[in-house]
Amino acid sequence: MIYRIFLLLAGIGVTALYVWAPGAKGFPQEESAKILFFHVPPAMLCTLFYLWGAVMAIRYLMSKDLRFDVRSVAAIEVGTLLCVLATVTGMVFAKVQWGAFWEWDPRQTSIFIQLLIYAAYFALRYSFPTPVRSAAYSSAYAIFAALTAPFLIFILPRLNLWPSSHAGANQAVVGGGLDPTYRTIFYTTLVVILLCFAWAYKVRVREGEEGLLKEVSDGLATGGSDSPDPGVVRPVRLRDRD
Amino acid sequence: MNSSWAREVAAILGKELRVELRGRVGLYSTLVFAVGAVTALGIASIRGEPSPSLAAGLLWVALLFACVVGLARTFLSEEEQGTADLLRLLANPGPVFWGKAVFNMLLLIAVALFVVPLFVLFVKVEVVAPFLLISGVLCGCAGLAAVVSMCGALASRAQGRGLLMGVISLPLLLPVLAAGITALRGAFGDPSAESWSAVASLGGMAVAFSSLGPYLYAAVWKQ
Amino acid sequence: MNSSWAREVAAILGKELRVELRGRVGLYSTLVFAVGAVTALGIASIRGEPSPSLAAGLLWVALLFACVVGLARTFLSEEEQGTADLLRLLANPGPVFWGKAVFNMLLLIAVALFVVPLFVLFVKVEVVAPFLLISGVLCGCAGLAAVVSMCGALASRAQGRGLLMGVISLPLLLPVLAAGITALRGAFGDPSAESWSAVASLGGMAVAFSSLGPYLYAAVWKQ
Amino acid sequence: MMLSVTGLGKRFGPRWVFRGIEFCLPAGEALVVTGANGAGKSTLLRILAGLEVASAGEVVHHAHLGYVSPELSLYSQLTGIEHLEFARNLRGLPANSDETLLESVGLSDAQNVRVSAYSTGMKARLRLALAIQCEPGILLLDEPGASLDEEGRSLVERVLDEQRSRGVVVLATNDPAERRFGDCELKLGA
Amino acid sequence: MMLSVTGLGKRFGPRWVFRGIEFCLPAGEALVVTGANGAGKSTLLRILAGLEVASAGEVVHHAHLGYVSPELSLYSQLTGIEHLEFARNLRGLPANSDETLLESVGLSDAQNVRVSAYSTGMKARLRLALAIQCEPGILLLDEPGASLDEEGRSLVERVLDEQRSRGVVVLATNDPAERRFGDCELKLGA
Ligand code: HEM
Ligand SMILES: Nc1ncnc2c1ncn2[C@@H]1O[C@H](COP(=O)(O)OP(=O)(O)OP(=O)(O)O)[C@@H](O)[C@H]1O
Ligand SMILES: Nc1ncnc2c1ncn2[C@@H]1O[C@H](COP(=O)(O)OP(=O)(O)OP(=O)(O)O)[C@@H](O)[C@H]1O
Ligand SMILES: [Mg+2]
Ligand SMILES: [Mg+2]
Repeated sequence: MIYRIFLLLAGIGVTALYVWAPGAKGFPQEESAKILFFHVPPAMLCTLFYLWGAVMAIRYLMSKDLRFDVRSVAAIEVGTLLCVLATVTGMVFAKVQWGAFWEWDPRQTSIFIQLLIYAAYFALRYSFPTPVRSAAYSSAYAIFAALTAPFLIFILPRLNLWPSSHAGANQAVVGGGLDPTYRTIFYTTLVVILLCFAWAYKVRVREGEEGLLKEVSDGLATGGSDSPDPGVVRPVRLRDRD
Repeated sequence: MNSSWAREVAAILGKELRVELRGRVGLYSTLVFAVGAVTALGIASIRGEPSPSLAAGLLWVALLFACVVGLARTFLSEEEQGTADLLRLLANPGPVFWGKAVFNMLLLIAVALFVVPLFVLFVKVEVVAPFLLISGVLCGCAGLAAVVSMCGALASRAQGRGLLMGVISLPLLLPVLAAGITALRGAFGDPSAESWSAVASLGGMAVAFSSLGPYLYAAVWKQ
Repeated sequence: MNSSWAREVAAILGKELRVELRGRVGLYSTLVFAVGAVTALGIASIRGEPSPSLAAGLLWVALLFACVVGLARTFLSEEEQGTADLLRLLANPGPVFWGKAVFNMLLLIAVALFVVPLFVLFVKVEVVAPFLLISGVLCGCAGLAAVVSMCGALASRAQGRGLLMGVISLPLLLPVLAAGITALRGAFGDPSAESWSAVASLGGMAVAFSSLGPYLYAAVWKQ
Repeated sequence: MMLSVTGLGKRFGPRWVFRGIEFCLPAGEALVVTGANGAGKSTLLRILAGLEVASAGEVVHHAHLGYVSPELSLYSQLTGIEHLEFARNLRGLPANSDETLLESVGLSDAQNVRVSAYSTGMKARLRLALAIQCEPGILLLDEPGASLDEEGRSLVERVLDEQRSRGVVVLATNDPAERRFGDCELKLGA
Repeated sequence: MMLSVTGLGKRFGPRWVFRGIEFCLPAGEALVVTGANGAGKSTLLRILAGLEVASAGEVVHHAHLGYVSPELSLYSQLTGIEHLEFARNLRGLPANSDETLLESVGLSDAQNVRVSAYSTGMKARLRLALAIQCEPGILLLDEPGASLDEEGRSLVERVLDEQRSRGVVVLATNDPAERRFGDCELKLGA
């Protein structure tokens, strides 16, 4: 409850800041560049959630405890939500600032590849007949997918594959081009968005664990839907040992 | 990486080669696709020679699709023929993964040996840095084969594995594709490309993917 | 083409759809697959916008790719899983060929439905003749699916399958690809292309191959 | 105690195929598993072989395993001798015995024939050869006699006798005649 | 005369598996084919079923065929009832009898389970159902009893009795107990 009130207040606060904040300097269109608050934090956070998903996948594979698998899917679902958010706000941003929705800018490309990689994750996940196998295979995939993240984030943009329009923008934000108030607002939004999505993650995990309990009580806790526990079954001796 | 490990990898590799030599389905389906694609691109680029970077892109697209078409078989057909159980009884996951990944690399390199000269001939690009071309193609093929092997291993026990194989491997191959293109841009005469660092990162990807592969395969081996 | 024939084709087609696209993920997988393929093309052609004719070539390479992925499933996996005997006991070769060819066509058209708009968006070609584009893609898909099905059908029965498939499929594939490229060149704004006659010849090839297919398949059916 | 099983259970979805199975097999003993079609005999053997994961309970042993089942496919493009060579390399056994092994299961004429040209019974013999190649402490036989001729069935009997001197046997069968091979019987689905 | 065979021979490469086989089966008769593993029983039945081409001689009949063999694979992704539906549509039979047919082979519980989850015996039953679905004049049974339980073997016996009133049976077997089903016996490779 307290958590939700906090979220509500924080939301109001951020909206207020967003309305009152001055336009961002260093961008072609300063006023509309305020979408920055909803573009950069999701873009940064989605990788965080994906990595968390991979960590949980590793723990699942080591422990074979389905609760970790639930956490892994939850993190990847939330990460995908953030990734979609970053891509969509980015597209709007790009239309306003650069004049076209899609340019194959390195950042655009890499986030889109990431989105596709995790879209494929869901196709894989729902292609197995049993939950245990599905958990094992999709965990392995999640780890493999996370391994591509460093290449996508750090190496690809540095290969000078394409001329990047993001470079100037990056300079404006990370290189300290923003004035101090702006930076405060920016980091506040970052934290608020993180908390929002952490909450979504928590909800998703709780729901998933309830599902697990139901699945287990189908068989284990209630003794199977179609048979009472027969007790111990032992072989009968056919002949004495000689 | 002791001697028993090497012996097991060799046994798997030998089996794959034998089976392939008797049916040659993998080699020919990869080759037919790659040659078909390159010829189509050759026909398409008769008017107006493509720029170095476009040429690099075309070559990689052909190789990328070809390996998705041909290389998944090593893992998928084991499940389809039902021999996966026999393998699980006899072998360990690490050597199986490596044996098959190495086989895939060899197959892809054989295809590339055929297709790259054909491409250079058909699409009329100029190779200014042959050594760069060769090392770029080799490292790229290794990267592609590593990713496709991993995806084949993951998709092999799923339903609708054929399409799923394409679904999960295409996105994961895209980083390899992007680096591969940069590597070949330099080879085809675009001075602005940082080709050698692209070759290095291709090599890095190949090493990273193929060293993680056995562990992941081991984790799903007996599920 | 009487009613029993249609019923048999429908039975084969239904089985194919069930086996391959069973469950919730079938359509979703097709979508992700298509987006993946187009992204590969987009990345390949980032620098240097491709000419109309190259764009046409790229699009056909992607469609050929989708087709070959489906082909392996429909004909080869019947042999690998050993269910070919059951099919031979129950069915006639004509309907089997048609059912599978139609499945390949449907799969290809489903992929094309996603691929073509995405391609236009991502690769930034200009469509000057939308109707030409649509009819070219449709006829081309039909032709491609017919050729690829025929090759798969022949190859599946051959001993040492691969070689035969390689030898027969290339000469059959290339004309279809060439005509397909010419058709789309016009759609993408190359005035010199005789696109409508290419569309016509694509349609002709589709009809020819898919009416020849059942006879060839019948000839190898019980060897 | 070569093979001990406690509280073993397996379910697919909500349905238990079997549960609460317990036994200890000392060396030299043979256990026969019987039950109607679909009772779970093969599933039990697959769990013992490590091909399937149990839903409850556990299996303890410290021995090499040999496993035979009519559902186990072979590589159709490889010959009999190539199968043994492949398995030998994977298992790290010394190189020599492939021919004698094939001869002992009656396949010496077919050693260079590809498995795709083997008859049902010849495949069953090759599976048997693969299973006993590593001189396993635990031999798991799923319907070993199905589709073998008289001579083949006596071969199975010989293999069983040999195995008793080496370790234990678990034999699942639908053939009433094969019950006599067991020292004790586990009836599933009763 | 339901099924007549004259001078039938089959060779793979230079080696004749069998040759000069002649018989005429009048309606109501059952022929048992016996012989050691690899003698050519299954090959003979495959030729009769039209799955293999004879190297010499010919087969004459004018009837629907039903064929059962442990080597016949099913579609692992389809359920039992989907198999029958698929076969029914291909054979052009009227729509109604799938459930009763499955029940008669004892698979009614598993009718909506995919074949990949069937046990060996359940698959054998489904194959039997597929073979008798079209009420064939000629029923070719290759080791029908292998991996069936007692109840399954009596099912085979019932099917055989029914078939005699409809046409002929050719039964290949390695199980001495199944010889009794035949009115005449063809011993291969002797
Ligand atoms: C479709 C369009 C776009 C997409 C998909 C996109 C994607 C991304 C991604 C993935 C990041 C995260 C980088 C990281 O975590 O290091 C990012 C950061 C950023 N983007 Fe975008 N972007 C788009 C358009 C734009 C536009 C038009 C602008 C402004 C002109 C912009 C400004 C920024 C800034 C300032 C950052 C933060 C810099 C950084 O952390 O490196 N983006 N974008
Ligand atoms: N992968 C699976 N998913 C769901 N159910 C399965 C699976 N594998 C087996 N079963 C079910 O488990 C039961 C036992 O199968 P199993 O193969 O162990 O039987 P069996 O005793 O060996 O029978 P048979 O005598 O026919 O060989 C069957 O009812 C089968 O339907
Ligand atoms: N495709 C083939 N190529 C070459 N030889 C073959 C082929 N198929 C079968 N054979 C050979 O023909 C012989 C007869 O095989 P078949 O399967 O008919 O035997 P069978 O009598 O049914 O034996 P079983 O009792 O083991 O089932 C075997 O020796 C086998 O090696
Ligand atoms: Mg069984
Ligand atoms: Mg036989």
